[in-house]
Amino acid sequence: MDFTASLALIAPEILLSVAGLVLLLAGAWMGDGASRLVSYAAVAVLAVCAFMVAPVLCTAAMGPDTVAFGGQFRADAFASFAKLLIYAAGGAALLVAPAFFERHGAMRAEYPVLVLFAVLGMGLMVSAGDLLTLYIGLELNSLSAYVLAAFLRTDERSAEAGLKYFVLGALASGILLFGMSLTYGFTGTTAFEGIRTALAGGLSTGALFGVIFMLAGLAFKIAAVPFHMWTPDVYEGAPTPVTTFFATAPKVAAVGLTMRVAMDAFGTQASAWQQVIIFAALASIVVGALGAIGQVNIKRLLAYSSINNVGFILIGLATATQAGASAMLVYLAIYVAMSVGGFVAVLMLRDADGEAVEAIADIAGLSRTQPLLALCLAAVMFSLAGIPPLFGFWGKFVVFQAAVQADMIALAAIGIAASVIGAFYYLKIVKIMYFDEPADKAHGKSDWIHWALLAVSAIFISPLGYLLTRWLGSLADKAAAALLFAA
Amino acid sequence: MIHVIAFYLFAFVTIASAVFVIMVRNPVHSVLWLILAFFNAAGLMVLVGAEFIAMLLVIVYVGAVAVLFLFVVMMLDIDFAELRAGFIRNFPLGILIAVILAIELFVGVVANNGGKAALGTPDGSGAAPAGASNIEAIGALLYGKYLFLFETAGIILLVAMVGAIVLTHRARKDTRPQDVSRQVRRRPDEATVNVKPEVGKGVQL
Amino acid sequence: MIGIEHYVVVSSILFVLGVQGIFLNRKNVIVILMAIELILLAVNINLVAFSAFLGDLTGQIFAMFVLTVAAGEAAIGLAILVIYFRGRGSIAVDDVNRMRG
Amino acid sequence: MIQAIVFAPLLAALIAGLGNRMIGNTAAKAVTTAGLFLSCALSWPIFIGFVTGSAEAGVTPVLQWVQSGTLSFDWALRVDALTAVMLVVITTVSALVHLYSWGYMEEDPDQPRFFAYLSLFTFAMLMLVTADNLVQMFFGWEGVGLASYLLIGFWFKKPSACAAAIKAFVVNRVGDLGFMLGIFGTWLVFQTTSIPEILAAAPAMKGASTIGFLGARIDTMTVLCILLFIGAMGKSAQLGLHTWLPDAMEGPTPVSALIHAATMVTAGVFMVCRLSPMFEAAPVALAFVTVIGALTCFFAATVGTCQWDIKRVIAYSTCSQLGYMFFAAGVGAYGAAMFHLFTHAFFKALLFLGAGSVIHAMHHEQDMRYYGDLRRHIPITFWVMTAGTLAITGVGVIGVFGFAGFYSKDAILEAAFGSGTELGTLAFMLGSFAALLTSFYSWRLVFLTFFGKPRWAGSEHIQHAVHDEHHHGDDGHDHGHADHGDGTAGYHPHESPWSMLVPILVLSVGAVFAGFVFNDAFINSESFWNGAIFYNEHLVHAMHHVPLWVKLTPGIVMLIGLFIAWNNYIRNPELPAAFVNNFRQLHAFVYNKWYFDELYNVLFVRPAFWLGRQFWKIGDIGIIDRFGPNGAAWVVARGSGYAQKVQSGYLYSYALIMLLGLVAAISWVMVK
Amino acid sequence: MDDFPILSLMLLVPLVAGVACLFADARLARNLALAATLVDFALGILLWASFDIGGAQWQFVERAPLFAGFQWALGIDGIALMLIMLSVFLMPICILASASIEKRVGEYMAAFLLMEVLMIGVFAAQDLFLFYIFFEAGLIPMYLIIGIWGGQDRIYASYKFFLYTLLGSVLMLIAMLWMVNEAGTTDIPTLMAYDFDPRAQTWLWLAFFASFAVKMPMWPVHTWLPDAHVQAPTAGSVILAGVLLKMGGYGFIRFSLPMFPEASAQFAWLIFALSMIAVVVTSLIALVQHDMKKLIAYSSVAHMAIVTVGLFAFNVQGLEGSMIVMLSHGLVSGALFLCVGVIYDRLHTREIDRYGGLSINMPYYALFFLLFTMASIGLPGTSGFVGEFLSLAGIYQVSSWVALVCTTGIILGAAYMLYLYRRVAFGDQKNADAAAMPDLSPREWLMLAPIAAAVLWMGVYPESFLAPMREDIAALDARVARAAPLGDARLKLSEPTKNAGHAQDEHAAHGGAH
Repeated sequence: MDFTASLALIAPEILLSVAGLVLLLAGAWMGDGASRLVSYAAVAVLAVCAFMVAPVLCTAAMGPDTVAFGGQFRADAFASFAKLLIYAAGGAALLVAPAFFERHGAMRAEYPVLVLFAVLGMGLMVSAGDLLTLYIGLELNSLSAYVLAAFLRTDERSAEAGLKYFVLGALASGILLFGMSLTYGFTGTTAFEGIRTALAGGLSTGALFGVIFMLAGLAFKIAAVPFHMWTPDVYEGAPTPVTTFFATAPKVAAVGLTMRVAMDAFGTQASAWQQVIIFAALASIVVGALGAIGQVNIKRLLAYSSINNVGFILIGLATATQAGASAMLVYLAIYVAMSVGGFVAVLMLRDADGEAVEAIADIAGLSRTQPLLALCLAAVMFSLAGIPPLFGFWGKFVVFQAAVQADMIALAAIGIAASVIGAFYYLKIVKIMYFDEPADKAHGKSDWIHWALLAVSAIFISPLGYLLTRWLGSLADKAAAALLFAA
Repeated sequence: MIHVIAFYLFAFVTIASAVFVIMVRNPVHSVLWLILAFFNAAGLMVLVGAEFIAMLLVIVYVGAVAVLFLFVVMMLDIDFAELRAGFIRNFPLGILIAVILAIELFVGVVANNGGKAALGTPDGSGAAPAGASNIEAIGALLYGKYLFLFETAGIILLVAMVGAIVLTHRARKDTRPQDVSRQVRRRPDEATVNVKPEVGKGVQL
Repeated sequence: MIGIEHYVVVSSILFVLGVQGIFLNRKNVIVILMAIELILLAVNINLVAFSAFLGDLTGQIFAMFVLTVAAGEAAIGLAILVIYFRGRGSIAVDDVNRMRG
Repeated sequence: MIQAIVFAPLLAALIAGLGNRMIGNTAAKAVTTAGLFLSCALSWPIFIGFVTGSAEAGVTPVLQWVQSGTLSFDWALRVDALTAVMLVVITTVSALVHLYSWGYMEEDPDQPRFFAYLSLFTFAMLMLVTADNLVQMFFGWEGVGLASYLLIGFWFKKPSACAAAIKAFVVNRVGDLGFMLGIFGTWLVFQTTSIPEILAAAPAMKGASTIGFLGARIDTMTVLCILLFIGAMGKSAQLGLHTWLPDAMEGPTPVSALIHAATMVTAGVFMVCRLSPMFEAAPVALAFVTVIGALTCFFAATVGTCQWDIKRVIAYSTCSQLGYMFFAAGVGAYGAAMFHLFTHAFFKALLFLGAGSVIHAMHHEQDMRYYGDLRRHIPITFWVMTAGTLAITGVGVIGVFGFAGFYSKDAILEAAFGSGTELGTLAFMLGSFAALLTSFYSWRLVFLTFFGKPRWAGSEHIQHAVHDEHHHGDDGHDHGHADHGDGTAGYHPHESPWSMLVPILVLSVGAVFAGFVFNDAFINSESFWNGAIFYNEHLVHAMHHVPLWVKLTPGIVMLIGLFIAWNNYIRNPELPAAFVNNFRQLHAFVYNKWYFDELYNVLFVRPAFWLGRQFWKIGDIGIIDRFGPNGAAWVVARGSGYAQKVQSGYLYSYALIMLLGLVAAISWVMVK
Repeated sequence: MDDFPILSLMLLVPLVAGVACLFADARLARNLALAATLVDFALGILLWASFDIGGAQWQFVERAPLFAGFQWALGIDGIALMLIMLSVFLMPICILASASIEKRVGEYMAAFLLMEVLMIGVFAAQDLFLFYIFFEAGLIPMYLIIGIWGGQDRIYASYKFFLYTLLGSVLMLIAMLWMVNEAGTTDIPTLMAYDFDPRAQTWLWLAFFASFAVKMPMWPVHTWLPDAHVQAPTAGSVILAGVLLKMGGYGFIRFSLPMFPEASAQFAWLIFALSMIAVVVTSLIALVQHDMKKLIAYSSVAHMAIVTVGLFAFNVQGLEGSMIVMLSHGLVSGALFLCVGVIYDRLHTREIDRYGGLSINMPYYALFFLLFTMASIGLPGTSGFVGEFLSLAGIYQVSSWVALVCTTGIILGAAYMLYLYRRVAFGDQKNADAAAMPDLSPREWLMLAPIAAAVLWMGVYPESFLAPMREDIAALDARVARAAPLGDARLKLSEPTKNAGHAQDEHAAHGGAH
């Protein structure tokens, strides 16, 4: 085993770990007063990491050269694509956090450190080439996430969110682990490649159970129905910057991981899991949409929205084709932008005292009190609903295109018809902001970082985003090709 | 034969204690039943020749985790009398589903192939070197092939530590921690003062 | 003779019991945390048994990692439980429903 | 020249209509009247040209209209003998009516609008008669409909006028439906809408083909001609689609004279004559035309006998006379039909304008029950009305001289008899009986209006007039109480101004001499028509050789009618009341116009509104919206409520659902 | 001229102005919007003037592979040209009609200008997905227009409008994806010549139908229209009735017919049945309305039914007639909504019974209203007639039943429109406030007079409008000829005849659909 080559491949992970440790010490040394500085340093680290992984994607790296530690870790274009999204989302979650936590007097240097470690875990997830890596990465991410959810510890909702997330997450981990143990037993290996080879010859019932248990465990991470129940509660209860983080980075990581597992490890037995995924996809679309209607808390609404969106992403997975994988990645990229935009906008909704405004009724008439913010939020909503010319449409478009190409027309038709239900509650937000009389609640000022983040995501999801389709599409194609290199 | 009896004994006790873990009313008793379950599970592991893991289980779980549980249970000053007994309203459904799951696992994994599980064939990379003990073999793998993951697991523990501290640690105003450097810096002239109290007036401290 | 099937059955039963412990329990959250430990125990039995019967040590390595993580998980879970208790003064599962809908 | 004839009225209408109050009453009146007199002056030479045989049929293209695949039609003005006849009728009557309206509408505040409408109507009518293709004819057809609508509704403050206007338009549209389908069918069959081309090809189609229509296969020409005739029925108020015509009397009287007597309502007759070669190729359709014409003739005459409104009597008379024209056409005597159209235009316009004069004199009272003894107060009107009555009842001596109706009506009855068919004979019989009734109701009108004692006192209009006069005029005199004991209520009718009398007098000349002068040209001369209408030489021959009793019949029945009218209304004025008492049901049936309006109300109008409400409240709101969008919204809301209920907030139910999902997935893959 | 991206410019002008309006104050926004729409109108005239009739089928083609999966491809044929002209013609009028809008003028104008961009885009798009994006995007500004500046029940109406039309369209997207996958191109002209498997056509057709039927709207998916119309502000109704409904018809003519001729023929009966029901039912419903806008909205449904039967008559007359009906309806119903708006601005009610006798105090208004009423009921000489006549002539060749039932529309149309006119313009002046309303202001003259002129122009000399479309309709006709149904009204000679009209009859016997 050539450790030097392997270490070179995990350079971003090493940097993240070292940076995490250094920043932890720095935070401990300098106290909570330096936490803002630590946050920005962490953002810088993420930026550097992004630059480190970007070339991998651009050169469409795949195959043996990208494999480290005998197949446990893969630094290919696919992982790189996902990592870029994760780093970006993580950076956004770091940037918006100080203002929020400082208002609650709870900003501490551990926050950026935990985010960094979570990001590290996610990197491992999307780079996993072995069940062990998968597990370690997942747990690293999860443990950080549990803490982050409960980070606002004086807030009862935050603690409850952490508790629920933890209990259900642990249960999901248990299911996943049980599945992994079965898979290990019935294939004789924990390496994806080995599993793939073993399954190519046929699928024993034990291995099938392993597959299903694992997918169930992963479904929890991506919040697909019926493993979505934690999402609304956790999204609502967790501090909003953390929710921003949860809705974006772990979603990317979990989806990436699921893609790895399903399409690489279990790729030769796609027919065994496709129908389960189809069900989960449609159920997520419908339940996400239904649940969102009638919500009074905007974070909770966005949580259901994320469930809804996961359903669309899973349609790409259900195709089990490279086009489907590419479509999922494009969707993820757009979804991250939409989510960041949405949550940043929510973070910017504050009343005169600086308290967060989360009740949907309180943003009535926002278009008159804060027209620009309302415009951005409306764009996010229409984009989430997938109405052209907003860029959100493109995500749905590529996913359904993949489904149609895979001859899954009924799935596509039902899915897209169900998306109309979803449009209903996005419209509701727009209606409240634009049609109703101002409630005159949300008029807090926001700093430039929020505006900048909002502007970037708003521009990305605006029709201008279509100019990126070629670029985004080719990157996603490269990544998908790398994912299915072995196939 | 001993082997078989031992297996059934360990298995039975493990399962029985697991049932008690979730059934008994007092959490302290639950923890104790959990410890029993762990001991017996360790026994099962010994039976298949994984003595290192078995010991680890006892050390880590019984020595650390279970104690932690006990510690928290007792620290949390729970009024046990107030804990509501009984089960939730969809109890039958839950039981039913659990039974179905158990049956399916049994049928799917075991009974499907005429009582024989069709295990996979390992590639040999994880096989124990000839003659090496369990511990040696594990050590070789852990510090060789799985070094990367081993290191990462360390980070997990770090995160767990940081997390636990960041969540539960609070700067209490009613405690008076020792500040060594302040003690050392202290000079007599700062610490002492001469007063000459007037008669009948008392001293201001 | 005791085959792998026996171990799988034992671990399956343990697993189901662990899961049961989570959703049949409305008394207190600590028991739920213990039920999770049961699930992990089931997994570990599985892994070790498979490892032994396959003649492949990866399973035991895996079990070690599971143990490690389980310890970390327990620490964090209990920490969350503690702050939850501080806020609410209760760890009854029935009370953990401030957020719903 | 023809462009000037047609477009001068349009121009005048635009000036008067758009100028409206800006240019003032006088200017508007002057420009429109001048326009019409110009048209009229230009039309007569054309007509004379055809009478003398010096003019040739010709087409003047104006503008391309529509060209769609093989379907193409342009704006073009066609002039031939048939058109020439119509040109003089239209422009002459119209010009006179314009002039008449100077006086009649003197006090109306909206005169520019009125004259603009009149001129617009004239333009549309001219477009209709000069049409070279069916679509342009349809343009004119609808254009006159529009003008008719506007003029009927001219006094739009009166609800009855508005209702009548809508009724006229909508009932006409029913006919137009047939017309349009007829045009479509004609085009489908002949691949052209050009009238000459169709007429050239039509004879060869006689019985030679079938066409699918409403799922059945029917003889082509029969289908086409009946469809087209349905259009004619609407416009010419034939039985079934006649209900709008009596109501149309809500319009000012000059309008009734021009549109609802002389010109527009004869458009149907014109159309049938114009397309006579087509109809000749469809014997079944002709039979249909004959039957409808004869029935209308009879029906309208019966109703006319019982009406009290002076204009309604004349309106039903018009309807009846149109029936004559149609059955004339139906038996093949197109010349006779056109001749009657021609003469009828003069005497019926005369009668209407005369009636207008009476109404004017009687301060807008139209009920004959409140007339009487007017011959001494408005003598000129009396004399011209008498001339008109003589013309419509067909007074004359064979071979010597007769009033206009004498020639044309006799020709029609002779043709009907001479056609020799059973339907022809039936038409002859009905026509003869209708002639009796015509005589009766026409003389009844004269007697009630101009003879007997004044019965003015009962009229509210007169009361108002008298009251106003008293109020404003001689307050000092002791004329305060209304009852003067002589039935006059103290009212003094005045003869109309000369602007009204001149047109009436001119028309009376036509009513007296038109038949005598043009008899030969219309009936007996193929060269006059010169192919413009189908000329049935055989029939003309037969007409001249009908038995003497047939020729005498119209005269005899006229005398009988005259006698009955005299007996009932001069000699023995109580007789009608006695008659009504004896035959109460028959009278009610006739008096209520055979209950057509009531029938239609029950059959169409009320069901339409009822259905509309049902479709709206039950169909759209109750079913489509309820089960469609609102139903979907309800389902979604229920689903949403359920989803939120499942999201109970309890950890154990979340775990349970996760486990449910897991078990379901496992069960699914196991079963599979 | 050919290289100049005039279509892109026409999209850009309102877009830029729209964005600018967002930041402008009310007065500036109004002027800006008016200027931009006028510029676009001028560009439209330039477009028409330089359109080469009889030249290439697709003109002013622009292609730029900017995006993955589809491209920025614009280009127009005569059909699109006419509809673009309709859009740019109505837009300045809409801006003028918005004088009574006082709340959030900048956003209002921005929404309208965005609407214009999208409308032009729909008609000019040469790429399937570009079309879809424009087609769907129109929902957003219209949703806002109805929802922000609408009437009492605007929320319900805007939701209904949005979700109804969205549900209709999404299935079309799936069909488009399938088509592109199958044919390997997103280029509309190429797809128009691509022969899909007839069995697949069935599903594709139904998916497109779902979208266009809602947009049209056809019975029974029309119920969003009355609500949307009633609640929308005047200019919104104008655009909705004038242009948005035409997108459905345009869709049929651009997609359903040429791309799926066999399926179109197969489903013609469905179209006919729904259209016949629509003509009768919605006309009857219009008869009993108390709300002016609702009445006109229902009349739109009936008129659109004439369009659909004409389109599926599979002959030149039907197609050209439908196009003219669409153009005419765009003008006339737009004008009628403006007429409603004129008096709504004065009295703030659409209740018919609140008016009456307007001919007395508003004679010119009554004149315009009369003209548009007559055009609406298809009086010859107005635009309404030409289209209706051609469509019905077209359908008569296919089925006399359908022709008969649809022609009853002219009776019912006359009934409800005249009934409306009577209640508004005729009768006595029942209410003092209605009687005190002043006649048209110069601004309102500017709105109504151009439409009146266009209506008459189209009625008297429709050649101007038919000529640019002729070649395209002929091409479409040739394309669908292979599936054209044999009409039930066709002529059958009973005997081999001796007459001279033989050749002509033979010709006619083939249904005349050439």
